[in-house]
Amino acid sequence: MGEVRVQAEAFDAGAELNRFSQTQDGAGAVVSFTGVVRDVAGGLEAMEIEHYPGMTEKAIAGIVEEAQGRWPLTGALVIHRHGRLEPGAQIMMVATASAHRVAAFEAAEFLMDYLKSRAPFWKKELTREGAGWVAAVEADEDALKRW
Amino acid sequence: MGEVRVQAEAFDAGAELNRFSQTQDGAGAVVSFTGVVRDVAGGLEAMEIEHYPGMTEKAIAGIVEEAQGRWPLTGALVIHRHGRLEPGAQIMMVATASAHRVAAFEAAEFLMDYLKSRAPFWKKELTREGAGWVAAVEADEDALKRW
Amino acid sequence: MTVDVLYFAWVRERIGVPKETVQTEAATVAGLVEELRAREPRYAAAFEDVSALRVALDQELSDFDAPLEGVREVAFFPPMTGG
Amino acid sequence: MTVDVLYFAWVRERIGVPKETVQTEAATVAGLVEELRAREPRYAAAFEDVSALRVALDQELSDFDAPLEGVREVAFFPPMTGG
Repeated sequence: MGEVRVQAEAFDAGAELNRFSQTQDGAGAVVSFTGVVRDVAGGLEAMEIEHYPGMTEKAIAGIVEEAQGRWPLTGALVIHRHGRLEPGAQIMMVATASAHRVAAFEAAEFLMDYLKSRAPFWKKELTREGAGWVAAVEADEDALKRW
Repeated sequence: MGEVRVQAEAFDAGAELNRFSQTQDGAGAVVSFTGVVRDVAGGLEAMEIEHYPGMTEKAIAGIVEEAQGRWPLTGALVIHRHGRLEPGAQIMMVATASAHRVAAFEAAEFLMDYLKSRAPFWKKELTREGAGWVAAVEADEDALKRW
Repeated sequence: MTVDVLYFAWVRERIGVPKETVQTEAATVAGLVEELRAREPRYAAAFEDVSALRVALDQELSDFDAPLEGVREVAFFPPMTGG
Repeated sequence: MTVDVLYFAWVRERIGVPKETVQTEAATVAGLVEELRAREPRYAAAFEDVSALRVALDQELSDFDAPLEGVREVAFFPPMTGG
């Protein structure tokens, strides 16, 4: 019911959404989220995403299982890339499906909030001026209190 | 920035999501919602969706404009079908994009809540036993109070 | 004055036509509803409980107290069920 | 006892290796951190402020008070920034 993929390769969000939707019997609502590399300050050459092989898959599977316990989902999908990504590239996506829209929306937001702060990924920004690790944002940690 | 389509024809949610995402400069977050015809009680042969040509497009455009005023969106897309739809068919989709995930999620939920109760569509269920109009649900009207 | 009156969903089914042109002296939507109700039983049936109905004037949601002056198109329908 | 110690992100960069095997007598994660800090300045730099760090034991998030007994893999890293 839950599918987790951690990969260096690009993915096709639209194709993944269609494939996911087609397997969700009884779902009336499908929600997707796609995260994209943004060049916030200007001058970003690439984002490098490091992760903890082995733990990453387990941590995400645990978050997906938690979501499935909280909401009556027909399924959930998480794809997260690692390695070097250029501005505009898709970093990750989440899809959730449920009989009703509120459950699908809430579960997708829950997955995103937990992936931000509880899945072992670290982002490094490579700019013309040098490289720097992206600091965790307090608002992302605070977002977990909602659930 | 806002695109609204009211149509009888089926649409390809994945292809629409990809096309939409590719035009969202500066977006770090893209959220989509797809609504699917569910055979809740069993025996549903088709759903017939009636609408108010002319008003429908204007009402949805007004809802999209309201969302764009409330959240800093790079864009929003609404597709809504009318006519005869079989169980499993996609009725409608919404996509929103923004720099940040919270804005994209909230705007998508706002659009869905308003489309449910403020866009002039009416659903009729055709079953083996006969046909009946789907009644508006109080919870859907209540959902608007959140915004 | 003359207005186009549109009906949707079960209101349309009860009245039996999707659209008609109506000659009215009513000052408000509520007045127009009274005139229609008095016509025939199928109108009385459709407008039996206006709290179950919604109205749009020239394709904008409105209410039953609204004045009719200058309005070209009036639509009656049950609460919407989109999405 | 012997544990594999993994470092990620800037912790890895400060210490200079992604992984090493460490011989330790420490009873807790905090004890292990003390031993590492005492080794060399690069460790002292990486572990300067443990409130800025997170720890996983055998690939499960844990905390610095946790006992090390039976643990095979300890990982130190900054707060995660996924999504």
